[in-house]
Amino acid sequence: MNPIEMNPVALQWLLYFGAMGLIVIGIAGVVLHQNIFRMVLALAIAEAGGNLLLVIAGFRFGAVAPILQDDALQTLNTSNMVDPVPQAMVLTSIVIGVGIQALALALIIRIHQRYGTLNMREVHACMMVDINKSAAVDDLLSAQQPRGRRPLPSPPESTAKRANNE
Amino acid sequence: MNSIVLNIALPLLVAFLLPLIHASSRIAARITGPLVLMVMMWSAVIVFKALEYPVSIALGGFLPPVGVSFHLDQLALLMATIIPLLMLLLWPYQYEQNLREQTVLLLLAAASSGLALSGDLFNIYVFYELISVASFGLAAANRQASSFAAAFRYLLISGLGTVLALTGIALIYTQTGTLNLAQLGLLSSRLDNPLGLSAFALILLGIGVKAEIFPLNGWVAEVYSTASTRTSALLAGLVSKLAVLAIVRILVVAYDDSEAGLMLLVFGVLGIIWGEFSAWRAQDLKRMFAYSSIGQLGMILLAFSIPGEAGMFAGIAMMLHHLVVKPALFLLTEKWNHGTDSLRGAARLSPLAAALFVLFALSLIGVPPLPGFWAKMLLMSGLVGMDTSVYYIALAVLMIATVVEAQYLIRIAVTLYSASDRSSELRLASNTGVMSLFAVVLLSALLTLTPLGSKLYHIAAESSNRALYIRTTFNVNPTPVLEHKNATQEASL
Amino acid sequence: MNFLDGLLILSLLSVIVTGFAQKLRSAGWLSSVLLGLQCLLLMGMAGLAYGSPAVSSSFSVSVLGQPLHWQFNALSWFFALITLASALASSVYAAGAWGEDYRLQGGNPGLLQFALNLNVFAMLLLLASGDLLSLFVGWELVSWASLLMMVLAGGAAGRFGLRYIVYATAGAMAVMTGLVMIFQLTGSFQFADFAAIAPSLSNAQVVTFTLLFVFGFGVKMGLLPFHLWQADAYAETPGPGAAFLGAISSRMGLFAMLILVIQLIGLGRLINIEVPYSFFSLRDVLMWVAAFTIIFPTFTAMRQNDARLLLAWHGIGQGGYMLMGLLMVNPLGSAGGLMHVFNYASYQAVLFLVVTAVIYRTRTADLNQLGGLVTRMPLSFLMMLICIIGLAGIPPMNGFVSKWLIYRSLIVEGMPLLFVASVVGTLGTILSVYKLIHNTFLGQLRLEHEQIREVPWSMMIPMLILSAVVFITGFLPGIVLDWVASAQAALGIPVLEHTLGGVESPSGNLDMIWICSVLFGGFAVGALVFYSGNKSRRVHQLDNYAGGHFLTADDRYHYSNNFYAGLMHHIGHWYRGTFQWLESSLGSAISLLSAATQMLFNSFHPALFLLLAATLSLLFFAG
Amino acid sequence: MIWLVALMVFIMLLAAVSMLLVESQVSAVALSAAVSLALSILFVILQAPDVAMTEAVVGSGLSAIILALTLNRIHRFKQTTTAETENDA
Amino acid sequence: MRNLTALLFSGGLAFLLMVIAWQFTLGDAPMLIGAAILDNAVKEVGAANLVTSVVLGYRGIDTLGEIAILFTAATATSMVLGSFAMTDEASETEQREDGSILGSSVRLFFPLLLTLGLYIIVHGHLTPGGGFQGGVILAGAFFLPLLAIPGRSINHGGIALVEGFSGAAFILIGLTALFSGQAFLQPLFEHGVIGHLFSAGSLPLLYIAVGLKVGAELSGLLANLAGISSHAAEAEK
Repeated sequence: MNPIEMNPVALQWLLYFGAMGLIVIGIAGVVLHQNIFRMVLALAIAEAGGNLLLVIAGFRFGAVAPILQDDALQTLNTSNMVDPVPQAMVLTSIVIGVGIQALALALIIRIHQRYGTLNMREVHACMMVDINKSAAVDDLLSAQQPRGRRPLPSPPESTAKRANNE
Repeated sequence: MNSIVLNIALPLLVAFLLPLIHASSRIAARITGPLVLMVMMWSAVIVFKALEYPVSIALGGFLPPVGVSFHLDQLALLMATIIPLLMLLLWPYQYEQNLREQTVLLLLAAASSGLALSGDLFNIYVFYELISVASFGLAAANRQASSFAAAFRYLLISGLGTVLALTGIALIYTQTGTLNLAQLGLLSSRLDNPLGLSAFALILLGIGVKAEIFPLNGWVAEVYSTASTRTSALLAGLVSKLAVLAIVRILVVAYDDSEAGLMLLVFGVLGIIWGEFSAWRAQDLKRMFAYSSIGQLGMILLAFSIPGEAGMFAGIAMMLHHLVVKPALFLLTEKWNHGTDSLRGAARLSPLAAALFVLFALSLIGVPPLPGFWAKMLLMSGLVGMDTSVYYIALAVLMIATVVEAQYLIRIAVTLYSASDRSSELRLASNTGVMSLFAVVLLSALLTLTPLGSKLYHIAAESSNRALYIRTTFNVNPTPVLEHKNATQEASL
Repeated sequence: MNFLDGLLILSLLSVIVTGFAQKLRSAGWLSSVLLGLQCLLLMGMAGLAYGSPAVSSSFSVSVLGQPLHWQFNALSWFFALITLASALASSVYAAGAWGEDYRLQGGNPGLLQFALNLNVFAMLLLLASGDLLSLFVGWELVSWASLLMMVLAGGAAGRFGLRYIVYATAGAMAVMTGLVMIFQLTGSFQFADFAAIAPSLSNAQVVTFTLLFVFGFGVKMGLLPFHLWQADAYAETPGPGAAFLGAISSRMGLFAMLILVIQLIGLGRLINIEVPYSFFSLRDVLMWVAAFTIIFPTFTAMRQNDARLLLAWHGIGQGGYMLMGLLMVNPLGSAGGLMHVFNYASYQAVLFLVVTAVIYRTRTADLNQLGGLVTRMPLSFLMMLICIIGLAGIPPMNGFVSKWLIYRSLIVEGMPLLFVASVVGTLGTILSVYKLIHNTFLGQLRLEHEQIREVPWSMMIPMLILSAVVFITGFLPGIVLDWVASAQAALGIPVLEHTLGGVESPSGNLDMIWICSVLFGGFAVGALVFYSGNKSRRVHQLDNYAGGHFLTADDRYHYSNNFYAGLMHHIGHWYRGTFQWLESSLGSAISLLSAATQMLFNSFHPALFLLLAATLSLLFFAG
Repeated sequence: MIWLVALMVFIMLLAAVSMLLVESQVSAVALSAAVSLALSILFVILQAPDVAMTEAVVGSGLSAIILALTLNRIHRFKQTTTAETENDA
Repeated sequence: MRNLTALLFSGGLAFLLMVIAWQFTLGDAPMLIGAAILDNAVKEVGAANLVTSVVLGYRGIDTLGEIAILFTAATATSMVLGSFAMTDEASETEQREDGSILGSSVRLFFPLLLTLGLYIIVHGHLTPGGGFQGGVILAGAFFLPLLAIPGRSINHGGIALVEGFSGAAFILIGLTALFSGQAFLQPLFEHGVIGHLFSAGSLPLLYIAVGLKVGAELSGLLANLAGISSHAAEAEK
């Protein structure tokens, strides 16, 4: 299917918008989501965007796939071909993406099994509690801790009353 | 000269076969790991000795710009020898033989040697990814809930870094059409525009995750305090240095005379501030050393941001010094991992460990006779040598950071040596053996300071010499005479 | 193998020997013998003090291409003499009865001797430095060795030692920056190279160098804004250690500043650098810093109730005199400054030792719990009397000579306001010193101190010798002035013509022999009248009556509590503790900043920071 | 031809965005498979058959299976097709 | 607030990336090493599929790194999920009865998938696809019966065997090139006629090794993720 000549600017605008869009959606997905499962999904999208960008780097108008088929086998002309190197690179980076994704999902299963939640905020909180417990240290920034050496002054009557009837 | 590839092929081969070796006989599996590391060290030392000038190896027999090439200069081979040495020291000997952790360690060894030697941009990216996945595995190795969570968060940040690095490489490829570092050097005029610099920025952020660059080091404290001490010693000591080395090699060869170095400076300074000030507040030793390693890496980045030999020399000196001191300090936290105030009076129980801590702390701060001082002085003379206001600000930040660092390290030393009532449960730090090994290395560096200094200067001069790098790669069969043909002949390629 | 090599090797040897011999009971005497030998070796080099050329050591190490070598000149000999003398005195003091008592109370006298020897070795290394690099190496060793001495007592001493380290490292970093800048300018660390390019330095460079070095070394000397650490740290150091540190340790900062600021950069450059929008020159600024360093600590000393703290605050104050003296062009002033180093070391060491003796006997240094010890410890009283006369700067003692020189040169150089400031400082000294001797020795003896006896001879002898030195050098200042003159020559500043009795120079002459003999004549007449008449009869203190009442033992006729209440009523409101407030605000600023930095590390989702970094760096480059 | 590219890009971006916004996990996994499928078709158009095949097999095949398996392990979602009960998103 | 900044900055990032992308022109790839490879790939490597000649010939070390990454991911996953098999969870759900339709269709599919996978692997150097794609299909083929027929367990020992040997084979082929004087991972043997099955020297062998390794690894990975306990797992516990 040799591509008929179409206006290149639209194609360029489309493809690059697609690639960059995927990357940004991926990164935004990871940053915005609280659920760690969704983050892994978004990461996969970002990886896919990166791969598309790489393949676009090797594309040439009117070029044919870098595989010698039937008639090309005899003539062995490889001049009008797309650049094979980015394709080789993308092969590797797709499999890297899947490798990382598999490990991430294994960790998610374990986290869910141990902490029982998938929300990053709770996972972080539980982790910090564990770290502080293992280091036998009480975290300075946690709310229960009184600031500095002096214990917190007891709340005045009004707030105490309001607190316990809340 | 080609035998250096064994440093990558052999550990991979043994790692692939380890499950089978383990199935056949447990004892064989137990000793194969250290054996392989020794062979790696031996082969690296041979090549290191036989090398007078840099050599480039074409992998797969295809000449560099087309095929992947390894660039063997003294810096790369120095790292190639240090990697197996340090892993031998930090090998989990007495732990119950976790087969999978050993395989991952071997893979880490192969990948680190690959990263140190590689001369191809995408090859660096693949080996960097291999190191990342191996370090995720190691971070999650001791199977506690918090280490899984820390490993996951680390994986997430590193995954995003991978995406950025990939886009960076794609941008560079679209601009220059090549992946070989030497050829990128030749075409660096094309990379010198904002587009090239933003590609470098993306790669810097991508690889910076492991080099604990300022905004991306949220994972450092979590992973180092949940992983086992040997893993965190390995990650903090060795792997972060390799990531910095990869960035510096790209910077030196492809982006030599542009203000990409300035970006390194900014990240270095921010890293120092963030690392040292957080360490000041840290309450337990592991997190304190994690934050202090961020600070130290900020200093190393600062050193490498100085263009030319002075910067490279200071950077390598700081890097090697941190490589010796930090793993030793982390080994200390194996027994002393509770809060700092529970360490009161620990010196009476284990005097050797306390004395070693004071020695390493003084060297880290930079007290004269110890090598840490000479490394920091090189860095300062490099910064002052630049004589521009940005570098003076960096110098001021470095000074303040050192004062803060002195305060929290000596605070620990004073607690160690202060009197304490209940000193029963602090057991003797059993593995002072390995730590005293590090101390011996530190003191021997002190005694042989001048020859070591001149050797490092030679390494720095060679590795910061961009023209030499390009000439080596494109004369795959280097003429025996040291001075090569002039660069114009290469431009014809 | 000349005397200098011998001295350095012996000093290193004594550090190693005392290091291993800590547990030995006679470790004290061993270290005293070793220090004595070092003094003899120093005497061997006495020629330096009388004009013979500098002795350079045969050792020389070259590190990273920079040679380090060591040499002694008259200035370093002069400082080494003070160091070794006060070290020997404290070592003998600690070796004797005091050491036993210290061991009984859980201390480790062997460790104290080791720390003493380590400090001496570090100071000798610093004094013998032949180039900037060895100067800095020596400097760092001195500051870390004195940390070891300070934290021996443990507990609160640890906290004060930590505070000292923060100041010391900040100072060291400033000095290191200065040295590295010099290295960039001259390409080498030699004194000669820096001296060669010093005249060609621009004003801005001179100001940066001076500020860096004055800040760097001033921290150790306890110049005004950085003086808070010294008093507490020295007060907490065990007795003889405090005497040694108080006497000489902070003068190392002065020595290093002399070499760098006075000898290499030169006073001339400082004088003609105008501070903008004011009629001060850079030197005047430093002089005023020195003046305030005299006034503030001395008046703080007056309010102290702990004898050791009172003396430690004085240490900071007297440092101001030395700096003020050395910042003056005419030889009178610089000679006064240098001599004050010697004088101050001598009587400060004795004062600390006497206070330790009082603590040894009465177990307390609180001035409100003491009184009337003159009847039980007459000799200690005599020595404290001699030394507070020296500290206050009153004729028969050597303190007067150096203060006179400084005042005289202030007048000769036309700085009346500074003269008034230093006189106010001296007033403060006299007031606080009188409080010291009155509250401990004069007044009514307390019941619990009835059985107190004089301190044993092993502690008495060092005090006796040193106070004898104070008196003799006061009577014949020429001895010290010879050494001072050769030190001035070594520094390359104009030398003071002097005689055995005092000073014979166009801008003023002084003959102490004549003054002292007249004074003693007067004493002799008074003693004659007293003893010839001799109608008096010795009675017990309480065996008399006042205002018709018989004195009873349990009520206090001795006014010592809150001694200067009246004076404080007037000037009390000036004590706002501005420097304490400054220091604590700096500390809380740092802890606030570190809490903020930890916010980044505690954020539950760090990926946001990666996004920010990516966008901003792209903006920076692609923009 | 251009409209095919436009369609694929539009599907890809739509699937990606909706994957982030959609409530249920299972449909998110399905959408991620859709994104990778659209991407592999794009690769075919860009004359990169190798990459298209890998993307199809690995992207929509393997990663979809892994994600589904993890969901299975996490949510123990029932065989019945009732809507997601756990509001764990 | 956090989401707002995230949205703002990701919009900024998108804009900046588009600005960067806009400076390229699609289609005029600089073709520096691409052209060099296109010109002499057929001569030097002799594979019909030029991408394979790049993947295994010119950039063989990348593929080695690639396999190592997959191997590390699989090992790390088994390390993380090692002893946490599905069995302890399966107790509370009733044992799934043997769905006959599912079971029989799986038995039908298995050989088809197997041949498809092997075909793709073997023809890696001729047609698009190769070791990775074929390996994944093989993994799917092995994993399908496990899903369909409950109680069927995977024998990890066998998988580890295949995985180990195929990985070792890949490296050993590379090392034989090294020890026979050429560089590491240099394509061996003569190229044969282009387009035929036995052409492009050692490339097919390499791709078969890659295919088997990826197949074995991923089936082990999938089994781990699915929590299907295996004989070897019990042995190791």
